[in-house]
Amino acid sequence: MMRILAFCCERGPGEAIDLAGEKRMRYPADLTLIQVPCAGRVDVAHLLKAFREGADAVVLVGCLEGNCHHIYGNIEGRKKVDRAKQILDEVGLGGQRLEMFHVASNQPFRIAELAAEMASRVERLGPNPLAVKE
Amino acid sequence: MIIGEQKRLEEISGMLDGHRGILIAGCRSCVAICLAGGEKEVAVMAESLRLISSLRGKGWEIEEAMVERQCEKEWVAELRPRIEGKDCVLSLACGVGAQTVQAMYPRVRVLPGLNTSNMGAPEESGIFVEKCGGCGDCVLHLTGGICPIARCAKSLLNGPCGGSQGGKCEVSPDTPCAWEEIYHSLESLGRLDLLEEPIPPKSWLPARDGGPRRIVRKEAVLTEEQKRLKGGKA
Amino acid sequence: MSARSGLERTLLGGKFAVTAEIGPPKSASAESVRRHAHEMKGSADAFNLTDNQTAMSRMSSIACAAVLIQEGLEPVVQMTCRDRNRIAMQSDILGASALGVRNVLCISGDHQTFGNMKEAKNVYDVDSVQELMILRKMRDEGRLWSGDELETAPELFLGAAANPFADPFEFRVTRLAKKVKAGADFIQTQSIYDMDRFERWMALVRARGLHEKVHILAGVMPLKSHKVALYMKNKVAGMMVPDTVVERLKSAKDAKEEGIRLCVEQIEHLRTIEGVKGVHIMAMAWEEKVPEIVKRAGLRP
Amino acid sequence: MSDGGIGVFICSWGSGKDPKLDMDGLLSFASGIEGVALVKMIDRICSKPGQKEMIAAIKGSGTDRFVVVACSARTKRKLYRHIATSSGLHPLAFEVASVREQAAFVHEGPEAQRKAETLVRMAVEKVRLWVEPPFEEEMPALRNVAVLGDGLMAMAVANEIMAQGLTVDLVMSGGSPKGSPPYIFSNQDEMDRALRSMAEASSDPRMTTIKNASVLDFQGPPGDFGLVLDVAGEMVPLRCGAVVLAPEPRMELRTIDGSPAPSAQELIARGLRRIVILPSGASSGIGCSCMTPRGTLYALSLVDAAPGIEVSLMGREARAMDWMEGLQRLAQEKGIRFFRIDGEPKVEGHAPTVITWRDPLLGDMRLQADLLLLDTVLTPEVQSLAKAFDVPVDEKGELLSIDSRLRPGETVRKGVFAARFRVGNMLYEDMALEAGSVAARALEMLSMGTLEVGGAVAEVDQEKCSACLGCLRVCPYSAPMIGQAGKAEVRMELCQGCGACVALCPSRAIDIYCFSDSQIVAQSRAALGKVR
Repeated sequence: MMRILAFCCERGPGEAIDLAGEKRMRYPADLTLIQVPCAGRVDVAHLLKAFREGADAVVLVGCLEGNCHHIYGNIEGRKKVDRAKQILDEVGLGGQRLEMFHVASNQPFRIAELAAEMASRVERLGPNPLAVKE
Repeated sequence: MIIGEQKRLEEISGMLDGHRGILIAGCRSCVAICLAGGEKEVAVMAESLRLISSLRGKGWEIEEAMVERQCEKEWVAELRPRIEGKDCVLSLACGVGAQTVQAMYPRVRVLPGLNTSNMGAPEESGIFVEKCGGCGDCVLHLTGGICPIARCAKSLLNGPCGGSQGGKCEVSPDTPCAWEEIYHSLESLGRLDLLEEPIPPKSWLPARDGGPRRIVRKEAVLTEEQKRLKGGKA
Repeated sequence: MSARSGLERTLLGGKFAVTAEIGPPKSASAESVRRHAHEMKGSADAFNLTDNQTAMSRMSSIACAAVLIQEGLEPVVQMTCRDRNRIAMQSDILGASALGVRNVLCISGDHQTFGNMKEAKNVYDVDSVQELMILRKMRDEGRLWSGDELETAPELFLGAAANPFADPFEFRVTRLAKKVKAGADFIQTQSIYDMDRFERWMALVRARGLHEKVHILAGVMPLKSHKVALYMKNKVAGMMVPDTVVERLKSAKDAKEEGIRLCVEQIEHLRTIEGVKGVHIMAMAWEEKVPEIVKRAGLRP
Repeated sequence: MSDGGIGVFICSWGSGKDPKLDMDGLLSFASGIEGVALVKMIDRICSKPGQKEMIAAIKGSGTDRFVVVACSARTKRKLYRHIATSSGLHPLAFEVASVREQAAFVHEGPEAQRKAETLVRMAVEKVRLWVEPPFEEEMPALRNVAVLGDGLMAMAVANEIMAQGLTVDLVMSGGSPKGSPPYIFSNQDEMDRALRSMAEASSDPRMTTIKNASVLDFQGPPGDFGLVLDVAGEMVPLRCGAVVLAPEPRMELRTIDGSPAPSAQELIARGLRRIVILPSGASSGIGCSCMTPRGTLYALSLVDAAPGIEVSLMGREARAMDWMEGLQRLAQEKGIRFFRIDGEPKVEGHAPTVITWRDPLLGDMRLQADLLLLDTVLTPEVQSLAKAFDVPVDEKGELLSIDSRLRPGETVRKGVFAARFRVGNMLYEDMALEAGSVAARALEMLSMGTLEVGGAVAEVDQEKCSACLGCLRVCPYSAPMIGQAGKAEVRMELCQGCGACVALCPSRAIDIYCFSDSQIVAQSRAALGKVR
C-alpha cells in the first residue's frame, strides 16, 4: 500500500477536493490530504518529517500563481518545496518524491491527476526505504 | 551581525561518522537572523541527519537543543544536562559559539555545522552582504561611510583598480565596486576632496595580522580582590 | 639516487656535513656578500641565506644565492611563508632553480611584529609544511600546485627547520614526522644549548626511525657574551639557554673566546649522537669566525 | 490539551450511497481512540433535531472540544460554530472529518472505510492539540468611511456609501478641485449633474468635507481606524471604519507659461485672433492625447463670444461618441477646425507660434497661432497616499488592488480600499460603476456593524523571538511589528492567518492557532498511520 501525503491550501485546492468528491472523481486512496490555511504555511521541517514518518511521496498543493488569497503564499510554498527537494537529493531519498502542484477551485480533476503522477513516481522510485525497514 | 552558512550535508555526515550520541546546538542570536542556525534550521538539520542515519544505517541518536547566545559561557553552561552521555555536539552557531562549547566541554567533540562567513547585514530578506572586515582601524571617515577593506576584493585604499566597470567589481558581476560607491557617496556628501590625497600604507597591527586581538574594558573587569571576595571565577 | 646538490652528495656519502649561515646585508650592493664568501669559502658544504630574518628587510635570499654561486659556493636559500603567497613562492623557486640554486629551507618565518615594520600585513597563505608539499610536487611531479605541467622541473634538496626546545615537547617529533611526510630531505635544528633536551628529542626521533628518513643537522650558535646569552634566553621564544652557559660566559675573561670554545665543544659532542648527520653553524654577525670554529672542531682540514 | 475529553459525533448521512461507509464501524473505531470521552451517532446533524441532540450531548458530557464526522465542512462550518457556542464551547473548538467527500465518494469499498478511519483519526489528533485562541469576538466597526480624493470619483464613492446610510469624511488634498475631470460624458446634463454634485457636496449632512488636508498618521485596526490629518498646518484627528483612496487626474487648459486659459474678452482685448488648442504631451501615455470635450466647449465659447476668432483643435483622435460627436459637428459648423496629428508636433517662436507636423494624408503642415493653449494633465499625488496607508503601487504608479477580478478595490491592507482611474477608459459612467463596486466592498465590511478579530491568527512567543524582522518582511499584510520589548508582535486585527511568518520564523517563535506546528505534525503522523 503506497502512502502519499498532501498538504493542501484550504482555499483553492480545498474547494477542488470537495468538488472532486461531489463529482465522484475517484483517486487512489493512497493519497491522504491535510488542509492548511495556505501553501505558505508549510515549512521544510514538516515536509522532511513526513518522509521520516514513512511517506513514499509528499505533495504541497497551492492555488494558481497570482490567484493566492494571501497574495504570494503559494510562492512561499514553492520556495520551501525547492529547498526540501535539494535536501532530499543530498540525503539520498531523491527530490522526485516531493512536488508542488497548483490547483484552482474549479479544477477537481487535478486531484486525481496529481495522485496518479505521484503514484507513478513512487512506482518508478520504489517505496520509501525507511518505511520498508520498519 | 555575524553571518554564517550551513556546511553541505555530505560534509557534515562525514564529520559525524563514528559518533553515536549527537546533540545539535543552535543559537538564537546572529545565526538565527541569517537563517543558518536558529531553531527552525536546527530542526531541518536534525530531520535531514535522521533521514541519512536511517537510510545509511549510521545509528546516530540525534537530539536538538537551543542556546540563547552560544558565545556566552553562562548560556552554554545550561547545555550541560543535554550534553550528558553525548559523544559529540554539532554546533549550528558561528565559529565563536562552537569554540565556546568546546572550551566548556573538553571531552565532547564539537563539530562546526556552519561556515562562519563575515560581519555584514541583510540587503533584503534572505540576502546577506559583507560590510566590515574587522581591521581594527576604521577608515570610513575617508571613504564616505563605505569600507574598502571589506567590500573591495583587493582592499585597496586608493581604488578603484583598472577592473572596475559598470559599477561592478572585476571579481564578480554580483559584487558592486566599493570604490565606485565610495565615489558616489563622497560626491553626494560634497567631499570628493577626500579622494585627492593618496592614503598612505595602512597599519595592519590592529587587524588580525597583528595577532589575535583582545579588547579589555577595565572598568568592567572584576579585580582579583573582587573575585576573591565573590569566591570563584566571576 | 643521484645527489641533487653538493650538500646532499656529502650527506649521502656519509661524511659529517657542515652548513653555515650568511646574513644578507641591508644594502643594495653585494660587496659584503662577496667578502663573506671569500672568507668562508671551503669551510662548509653549503651556506644558508636567511630570508628577511626577524622580519627585517634585507637583500633577498635568492639574489645573495646567485652571488654565492658566482663565487663558487653552494647556497641554501631560505624561504619564509610570511612575505609571499603560493603564487610568488613557486615563481621564486623556478627563478632560483634557473640561477643554479639546489638547496631550499622551508620555514614559516618570524611574525612581522618582531621586525622593524610592525604595521606590515603578513601573508601566511601557506605554512612551512604546505610549502614542502608544494615544492616537492614541483620537483617530483614537475607540476605547479595547480597541476599545470612545468617544461623543466626544478631539482631541489628540500630542507626544513625543527625546534626541540619549543613546546609541547612530545609533539615536536610528530611535527618533524609530518614535515618528512610532506617531503623534507634534510633538517636544520634551532641552536642547541640545552644538550639534555636535545638528546631526549633525538631519542624520540630515533624511536620513530626518522633519523633514517631525513638528514638531521644540529644547529649551533657561538655566543659573543653572557648578555647575548640572556637575550636569547629571555627574548627569543622557543630558545632554551641553561644558566650554566650564561654563568660560564659571564665568568670568562675573554667571553668571545669562551663562546667559540663552547661552540666547538658542543660540535664535538653532537658528532657522538646517533642520527646527527652534521652541524649548522649560525654565527650571525660573526660570520668570520666560522672557518676558525670548523677548523678547531676538526670538521675540515 | 483536552481535560474534559473529546466528543466524536458521526452523522448518519455522512456515509454516502455507493459504497456505503459503515458508520457503526467508524463509531467503534472512534471510541477506541485514546482521549475520546464521548462517541455518538446522530441522524442528520444539520437538521434542527440533530443539532439539538448534539448540543445536549455536549453539554451533558463535559467534553470541551469535538470532531464532526460528516460531509464536507464547506457549507456547514458556520453551523458547527453555532453548535459549539450554544453548547458553551469556543466557536473554533472543533474539527471536521469530511468522510463523505474525501472517502465515500472517491474511493472503493474497503479502501473508503480505511480512509474514513484515517480521516477521523487525523481530526481527533488535531483537535486534541487545539488551544483556545486569545479572543475570537466581534469588534465594533464604525459606520463611517474616509474617502480621500479631490475629483468626481471620490464624489461617486461618497454618494454610494451615503446611499447605504453610512457617513463619509471627504478628505481633499487641495481646496476646490482644480481643472476639470478627465472624463467623457455621454451628454451635457450628465456633466452638469456631476459638476453640480461636486458643488453641493458640502451641503449634505451625512458628509463632512475637509480641504487642504494631507495624511500624517494612520493607525488602528480595520473597523476603527485612527487618522491624523494636517489641515493647513493644524493637526486634525479622524476616526473611521474604512478608508477609500480615490486619487483622480485632472485636466486644465493652460498657456505655455502655465497660466490658465484667458476668457474670450481678454483675447479680444489682447487682439489675439488665431487660437490653437493642443493636448500637452501628445505622445506621453499618461495625458489623454485625444481631443477632450473641454477643448471643444472652450472653442465654442470663444467663437460664440467673438465671431472673428479662429480656433483650431489638434489631437491624435477625436473620440467622437454620441454627445461628443454632436459637439464636434456643431463646432465644425461654426468654423472651428480639427487637425489630426500623430506624435509630437514641432512648436517654435512666440506670437506668432508656428506649429509644424506631418499629416499622414496632407503631408507636411504648418499653422500659425497668436496663442497656443495646452490641455495639460495634473497627475494626482499617489505616492504619498500609498506611503501613508502602507499600500503598494504598481509599476505605472497606480494603487495596486489585490485582485482586480475577484476582489476589486481591496488593497493588501484590510479595510483600505482603492478606486482606480482607468487611463484607457475615460467614460464617466464606467468610472461611476467602478466607484460603486469599490464602495460596495467597503460597505460589505462595515455592514454587520462588527468585525471578527482573532481566531486562527499568529502569535509571537517573546522569549524565543530573535527580533530578526523576518516576519515583518514576509507578511503580505504587515501585521507583525516590533513592540516595546524590542521583539516581534502580531497585530491581531491585521493578521489573516496565512501562516507565512510561522513557516519562515528561524527561531520557531511564532505559531498560529488552529493550525499550529504540533497540530500539523500530529495530523501527518495520523495520516501516515504512525499513531496506534
